[in-house]
Amino acid sequence: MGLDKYQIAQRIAQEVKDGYYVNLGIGIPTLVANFVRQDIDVEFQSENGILGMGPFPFEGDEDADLINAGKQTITALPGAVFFDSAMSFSMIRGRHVDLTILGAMEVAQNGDIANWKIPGKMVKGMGGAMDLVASAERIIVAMTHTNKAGASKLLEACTLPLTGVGCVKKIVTDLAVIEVRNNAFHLVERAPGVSVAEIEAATEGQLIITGPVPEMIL
Amino acid sequence: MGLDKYQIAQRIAQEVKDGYYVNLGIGIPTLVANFVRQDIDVEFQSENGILGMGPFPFEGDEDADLINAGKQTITALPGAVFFDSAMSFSMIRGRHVDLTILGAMEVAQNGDIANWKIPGKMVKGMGGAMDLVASAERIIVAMTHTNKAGASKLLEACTLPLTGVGCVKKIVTDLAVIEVRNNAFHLVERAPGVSVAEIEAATEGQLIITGPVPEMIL
Amino acid sequence: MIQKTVADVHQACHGVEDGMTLLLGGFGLCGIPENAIAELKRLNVRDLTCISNNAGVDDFGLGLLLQSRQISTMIASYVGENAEFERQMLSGELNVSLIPQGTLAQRCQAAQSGIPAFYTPAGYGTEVAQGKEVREFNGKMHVLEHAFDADFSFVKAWKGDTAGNLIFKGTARNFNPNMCGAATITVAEVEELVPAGTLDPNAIHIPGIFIQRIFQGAHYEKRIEQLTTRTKDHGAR
Amino acid sequence: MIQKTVADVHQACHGVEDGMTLLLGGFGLCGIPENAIAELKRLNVRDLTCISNNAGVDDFGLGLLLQSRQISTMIASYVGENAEFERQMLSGELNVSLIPQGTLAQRCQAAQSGIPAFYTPAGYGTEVAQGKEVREFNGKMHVLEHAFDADFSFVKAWKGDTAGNLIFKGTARNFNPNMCGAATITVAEVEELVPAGTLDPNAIHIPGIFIQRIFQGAHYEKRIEQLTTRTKDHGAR
Repeated sequence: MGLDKYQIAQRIAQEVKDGYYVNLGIGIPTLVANFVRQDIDVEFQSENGILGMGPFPFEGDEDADLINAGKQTITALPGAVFFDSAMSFSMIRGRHVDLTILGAMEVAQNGDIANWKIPGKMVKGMGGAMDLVASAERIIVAMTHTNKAGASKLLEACTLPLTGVGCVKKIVTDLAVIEVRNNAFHLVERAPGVSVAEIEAATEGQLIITGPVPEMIL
Repeated sequence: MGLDKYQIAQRIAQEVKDGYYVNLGIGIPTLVANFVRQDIDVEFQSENGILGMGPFPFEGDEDADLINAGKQTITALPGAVFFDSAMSFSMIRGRHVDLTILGAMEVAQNGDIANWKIPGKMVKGMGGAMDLVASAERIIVAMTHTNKAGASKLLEACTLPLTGVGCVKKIVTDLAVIEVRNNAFHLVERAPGVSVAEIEAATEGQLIITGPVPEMIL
Repeated sequence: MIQKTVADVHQACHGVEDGMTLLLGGFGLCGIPENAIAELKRLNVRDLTCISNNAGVDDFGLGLLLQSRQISTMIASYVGENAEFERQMLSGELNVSLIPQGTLAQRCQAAQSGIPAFYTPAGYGTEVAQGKEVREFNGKMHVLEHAFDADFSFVKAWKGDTAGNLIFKGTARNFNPNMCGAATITVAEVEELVPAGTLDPNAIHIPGIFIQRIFQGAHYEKRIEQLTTRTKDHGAR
Repeated sequence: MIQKTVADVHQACHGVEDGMTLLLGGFGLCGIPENAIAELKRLNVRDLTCISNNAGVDDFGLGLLLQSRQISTMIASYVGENAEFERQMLSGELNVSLIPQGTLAQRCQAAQSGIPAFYTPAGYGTEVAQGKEVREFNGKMHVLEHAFDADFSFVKAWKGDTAGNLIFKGTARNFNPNMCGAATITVAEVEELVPAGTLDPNAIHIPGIFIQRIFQGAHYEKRIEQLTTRTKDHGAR
């Protein structure tokens, strides 16, 4: 019942259009690269300084000077380019990156996102997330609909410290595709076999349902 | 009587120390490069994007892609480097350039400088002068002591639109070397054969004379 | 790789309209987008606001658009020797805004970087600061300056690839890299266009993400404004 | 050319004192100034404020200085997996300031460029903006951020020349170029030091004017933090 993380990535990959420069966050977003159609031109940006990021290297080909923002060894595709951190965030802050896909702990119905800090727990830092969410025109959140305790992560208002305000436009969870607008969650698609009632039950914030909700096509 | 422009440049060249990065303005300042001691290491920056600027090219060696800020064809010395305009002004604004030498129409006893605009006349623009004077720690002005009409260019207050405020520390004219501090001109050296009285007569602003004033050694 | 190649200068300039604001690279006549300027003249788009360090000479560079009175406002740091420019400025036909060269570069850079405004010491206490917010930082006064907001940016590079990656040459680099991505659409013209994957990824000055259209210029005159040479026996440093 | 070469890492670190603020290049363990960090450990300078994107791992990178409790304040965007860091942070021994990565980069860039402050949208509406001036530009809220003010900057490049000109390699470039000239003294360590005039003047990432001291590191471990590979038959894009 509901999508696994690969299926979430697979559904998000449908949002990646020809000609997009895309920044992928750590976790499920990283998996999206595997599912993007091969017949369109897309370039992946990693904020530590590469555009045209390729797959992981074959064993023995790894290069300590070639990593992604998750510190994993990667490869560079033909036509790739390296640059410094200030230029990297010029791409992000200057809205040259077309699509940002990242994980979240909570999203609010006004588009607020919290994904970096849980009070009382060890904080790792926001990395580039605050720059990404404050700047990107298209932000897709990839996450499970509820947390491990079963509580909704789609809230009327975030309870955790914010990463950005009013910035999330679309959410893809294990249960549904949701658009965020007019201070409400709008149910666009449901995962195969998941009922609208289940999604309603798992959504704490205001959920708008208009007409029949189609199943995702994966 | 008084120095010619080559001698002004020759005297200023004595202010250029080993290890200095130097920006030379158009006119007399450009001549300074010819008189810098050959046994010290100095690099000339031109704000259009070169560090390690060399002399003019030999006839036939000129390159349209290699000019200085005066739009003259130049050469690049071994170890030179090219960069964009933003980085060029990072060097200037960030105080990485050690010495700026430029011309002026007027300097005031508080260090104000006017060198870009005469009301009612065609204005060419300030180019990089405002950035240079607002940022440089060491600024030397190269100019004649009086204008063509015989009026002093060392004033109590500038009458022309300013290029920068309180920034000039030293002036080398055809008549004298002057330091600017404590809201006054301080006479440091006089040109060979020029009397203190002549300098006083040619200086409209407050001129401080302490003890005997040595002649320049050229 | 995402492809940025357009067939020619005509396609590259598609969408430029009367009244638009344009950024144009180059310093003097060095590194100017010659082919785009020629096309803008052919298109006869008018009432342009042109932001460029200089305004060309009478019969080359932006001087060509001044001749045909296509420019209504010029934003530059130094306008040099240009008789037609002077005539239009003094007659009031041409609106001229002169700004410090470093501020010009940084306002481009800010537009590229999504930095709406920054403080610079340049121009404090001068007429350049009139009407602008000033503020003290570290005991020194600064002026608040804003990112440019332009419709098109026209830049010229030495080599470029089909993905829009650019390499500049010598001092023809100047404002060109700073203007990439500083307008809604950036058009790059290059002397040599190569397939993506040909250029060293470590030696690219401007990544293709900042470029919307790239083409190889049909011809480059690369005129020299001030030819200066020395004789063999003159040892100027 | 002005010579920037120093004999070794010992001379390169001369003048680093207790209580100083240091900028250190690198992203994770990629492109970190390994030799300078080792020397700082040997020098046992204490009460340091370190500004770096990350804080190393327990036994490498800045983790080495955390082990010996030489760092009192850490300014970073992401501190990753580092047990000793976590212990010192939770016990209150270590002061930690987490800031957005792009803001970190731009505050370095601003220090290099003599821009005392700038506006960025990053962090608006979050605790990062607390106590800071916020302002609307173009209908969007921004936060005022300031240039860093550091004593030493330690960067690592691939190749450098005796005039201090630097070329970086791959993603080991990261924050290194932005930190050059962003402190009173910038120390560059390189894998290969060549005579001035050897490097292509068109391909230099950072001109020597931003560097005060340069040396060739005696040894580079270049440890990989997350070794990830694929098998021949797995076609991950």
